[in-house]
Amino acid sequence: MGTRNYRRKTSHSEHGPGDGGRTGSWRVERPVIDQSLCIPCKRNKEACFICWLFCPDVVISRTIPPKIDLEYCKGCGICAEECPTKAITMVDEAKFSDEVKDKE
Amino acid sequence: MNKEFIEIRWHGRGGQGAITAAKIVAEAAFTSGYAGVVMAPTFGTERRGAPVMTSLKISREKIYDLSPIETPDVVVVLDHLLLKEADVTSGLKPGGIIILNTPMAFESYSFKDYQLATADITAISVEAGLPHGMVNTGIIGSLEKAAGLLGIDILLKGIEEEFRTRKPEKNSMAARIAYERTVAGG
Amino acid sequence: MHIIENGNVAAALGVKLCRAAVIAAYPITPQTPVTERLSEYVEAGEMKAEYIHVESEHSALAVCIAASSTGARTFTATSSNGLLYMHEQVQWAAGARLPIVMCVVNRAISAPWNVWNDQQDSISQRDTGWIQMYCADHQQIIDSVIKAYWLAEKASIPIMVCYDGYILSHTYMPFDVPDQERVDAFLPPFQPDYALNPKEPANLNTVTLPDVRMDVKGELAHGYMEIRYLLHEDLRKTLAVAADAEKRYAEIFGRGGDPYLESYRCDDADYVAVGLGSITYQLRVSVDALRKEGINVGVMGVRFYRPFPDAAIAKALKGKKGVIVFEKALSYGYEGALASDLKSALYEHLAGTGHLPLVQNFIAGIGGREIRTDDLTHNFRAATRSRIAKEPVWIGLKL
Amino acid sequence: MQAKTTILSLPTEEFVHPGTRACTGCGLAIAYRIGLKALGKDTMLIVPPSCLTVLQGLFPVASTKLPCLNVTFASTAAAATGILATLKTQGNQHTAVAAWAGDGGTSDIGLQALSGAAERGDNFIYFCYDNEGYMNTGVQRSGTTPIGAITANTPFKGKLQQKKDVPAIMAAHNLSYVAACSAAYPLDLHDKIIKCKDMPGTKYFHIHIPCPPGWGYDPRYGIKIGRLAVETGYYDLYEIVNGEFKLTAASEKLVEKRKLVPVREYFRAQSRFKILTDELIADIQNQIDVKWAGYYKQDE
Repeated sequence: MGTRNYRRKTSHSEHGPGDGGRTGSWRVERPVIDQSLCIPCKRNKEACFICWLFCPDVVISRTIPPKIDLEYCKGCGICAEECPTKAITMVDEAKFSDEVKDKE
Repeated sequence: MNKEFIEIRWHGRGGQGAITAAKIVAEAAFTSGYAGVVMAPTFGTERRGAPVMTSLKISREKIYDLSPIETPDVVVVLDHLLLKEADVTSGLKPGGIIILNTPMAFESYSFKDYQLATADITAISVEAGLPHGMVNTGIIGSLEKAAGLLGIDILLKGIEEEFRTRKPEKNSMAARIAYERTVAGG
Repeated sequence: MHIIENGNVAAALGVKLCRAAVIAAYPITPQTPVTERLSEYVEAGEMKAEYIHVESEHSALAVCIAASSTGARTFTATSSNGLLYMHEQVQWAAGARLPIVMCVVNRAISAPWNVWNDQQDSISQRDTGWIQMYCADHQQIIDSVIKAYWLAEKASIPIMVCYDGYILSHTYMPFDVPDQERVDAFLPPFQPDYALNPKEPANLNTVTLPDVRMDVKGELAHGYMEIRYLLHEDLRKTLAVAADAEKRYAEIFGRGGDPYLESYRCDDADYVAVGLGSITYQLRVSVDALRKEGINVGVMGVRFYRPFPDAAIAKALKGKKGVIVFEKALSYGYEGALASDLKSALYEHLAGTGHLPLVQNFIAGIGGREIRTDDLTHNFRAATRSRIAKEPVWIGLKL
Repeated sequence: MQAKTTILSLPTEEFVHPGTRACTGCGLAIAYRIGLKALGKDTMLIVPPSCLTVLQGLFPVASTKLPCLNVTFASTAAAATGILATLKTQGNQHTAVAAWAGDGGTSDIGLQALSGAAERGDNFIYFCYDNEGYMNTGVQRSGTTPIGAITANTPFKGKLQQKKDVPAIMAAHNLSYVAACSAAYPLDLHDKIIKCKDMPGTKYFHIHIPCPPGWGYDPRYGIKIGRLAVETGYYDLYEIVNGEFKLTAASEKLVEKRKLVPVREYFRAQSRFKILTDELIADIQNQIDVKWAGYYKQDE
């Protein structure tokens, strides 16, 4: 009794990734970045990052080159659609073997 | 009158201060050693000017029955016009006391089986320096004169305490004058 | 110090003494004077609290829920339809385990409109997971409010302090107002195990699954069912905590007794009247009258209705010839809720012992219908002579 | 004057974890993520039942790194009041309080509490993320569903009534700040939050949120559709600062351009509008033109 175990007696959540599981499994298509077209990669300095801005799932890093966390990327394709240089293409997941999928 | 258990019913109008008057008497009774004091206003949708009732029960022992008074020992009527609107003697014990604020002469009333006490509290209060229509402190003087419950001094003290920020001396003066001028008879 | 005031002021003074930090309320008769009085204390600087003028009762409890979740001692009060309008928040506060104290100034519920007293409002909230206390006079109101904060915060369970509208809320009588120092000694500042804050972020009361689930540290967390079970279990355990509260209160304030039941001339009684609130004090007058007639009767007020003190009740009523339940509410389509609960407790503890009393049920004072003491006495007497009816009997019904 | 947020100046700290339960391509996830960046670490959130309830995690895992109180559907703004009152008693003047509710939770069931809090002038930011329907319960009509939209409970005829103008209702409370934003313009959202953070009283944000399952489009086009709503003049980005109305960002630029994309293109991109007749589209186009003629006039 008392308040000692209070937290265990309520719906008290603490934060962490993957509440929805490994949401990368939701993906039908995978975004693939062509670094030869990607603006920050080409200029080798911080620039553009539109893919990072619009990513609903916080899976694209604001780095050179931008990296996509495939464990959680749901494959919505917004990054591909919004990329001003069409550096990102959505590729059918079926083309990647499980082995490759895990490595990425 | 049995002074172990006294029931007083107050008839006034909404806004006239019957509750405050009853509360002053209740506090004086409690201070005088009555352990049981219960004051219950009319329950419901009180509106300014409409007739209202307040029950005051005073007992030597704690009161457990909070139901309204059915057979009062005393009724206090703050406005003589209420006699036409309400059955103020309803349930009044034989020989019970009616305290009436009225500009009319004592002789113009006749209540069989009851003792009447009258005073023109409205005029007395103005004389004491209160605004016209403030009668709830003056009437306490008449009540004490007619019923002789607690002694006038403790009531005057109670009035001054209750009205400590609102003309305490004038209010107690109204009660003192009323105490002196109340006409009581059999 | 003894003062003469009405029941609503007794409640407000209790809240002030307990140093509630956030008060939210919406006007409804006959509760309004409680929170009006609190607004006076706050505006005059006599009480340090945030007073929130909400736009509904639903929001009044919402403010208390959020404030309590952030670590404040909170208070609200309501009556009747106001309580019904809060209903989902009432349930929420219990499920979130927030020690909110709320006065319910008992009033009939609509339709049709009625502003007078009965207890259908709080009885309708019986199953919400709150502790329910019922008061019979002003001393119990102020004492119950103070005890309620201690108990609520010990148990992490909200409490309704219920008292009869008008009959107690607007009636003046003397009662003792405890000293601030002693209340402070009784009731330490509210220190919740967790209060919302950015340094230690948590997400409270989100969707909780039917089954258990792993948390971020890899430990198994409860499912919805476990959380609700624990509310029930703790509510049952609160009976013991209430006894502690009563004991501590008596030590510090010199007042107290049985935490759950208030019995009058019951020990040698053959028949015992049972009820909630001020009617149980009125029944004392009937008991005295019937005793003079040679009928051995007593009366027992149930002060603690949820959690239900079933064992204490069964113990007190064991071997009585009859139990007569006087109620100001009912479970429409059956009988008074208290009568049902009593029967259940008696059956559970006394079935087969040969000491099972007969239970009869009277319904009285619905929608403020005046309860005459003579009528109570008359019906009480009749119920000691024979079984009047299987169905609950409505006292004073003019059909 | 406050410098405009750019992608490069946008704070890099994230307050939402990856792997939420939000639908693929969720517009809310974008607005929420950027909105939290503007609000910052020292913020407490209030969330009523809505898509965000699901997005921010199911017990015992939270997807958001900020403290968050889930509350009943109708009580969002009142809960903000309760938190603010407590912060005051604790002498805390720095922590921001922000409510995030959906359009149903704002325009319908939550309006009374919101109006109450706004009238009291409680100091917090209220975000209504408007995906134009009860999406979390399976796409039913709400007060802000636009005319003509098919939903699960306006299945054949579409909604027959106009969208409720909640920002106008909130502006009528004489708030210090009211803003209309879109998930397609996250930097504008960021700018506006930064701008109003220290303004007194209640601040109201209305955010247009493209919703792939509710609106009927391929998730990849979410930003494009949000942008089309603005470029057609159908949904405007603006702010009302102490009663002063001003178009912002792309909407402001449209005034200079004096050229709107025909609204038909916006409707065509979404299956929820598939039953819109040419007549109704013409009627809506006319309403837009009248509205914009007013903007142009003000600009002259």
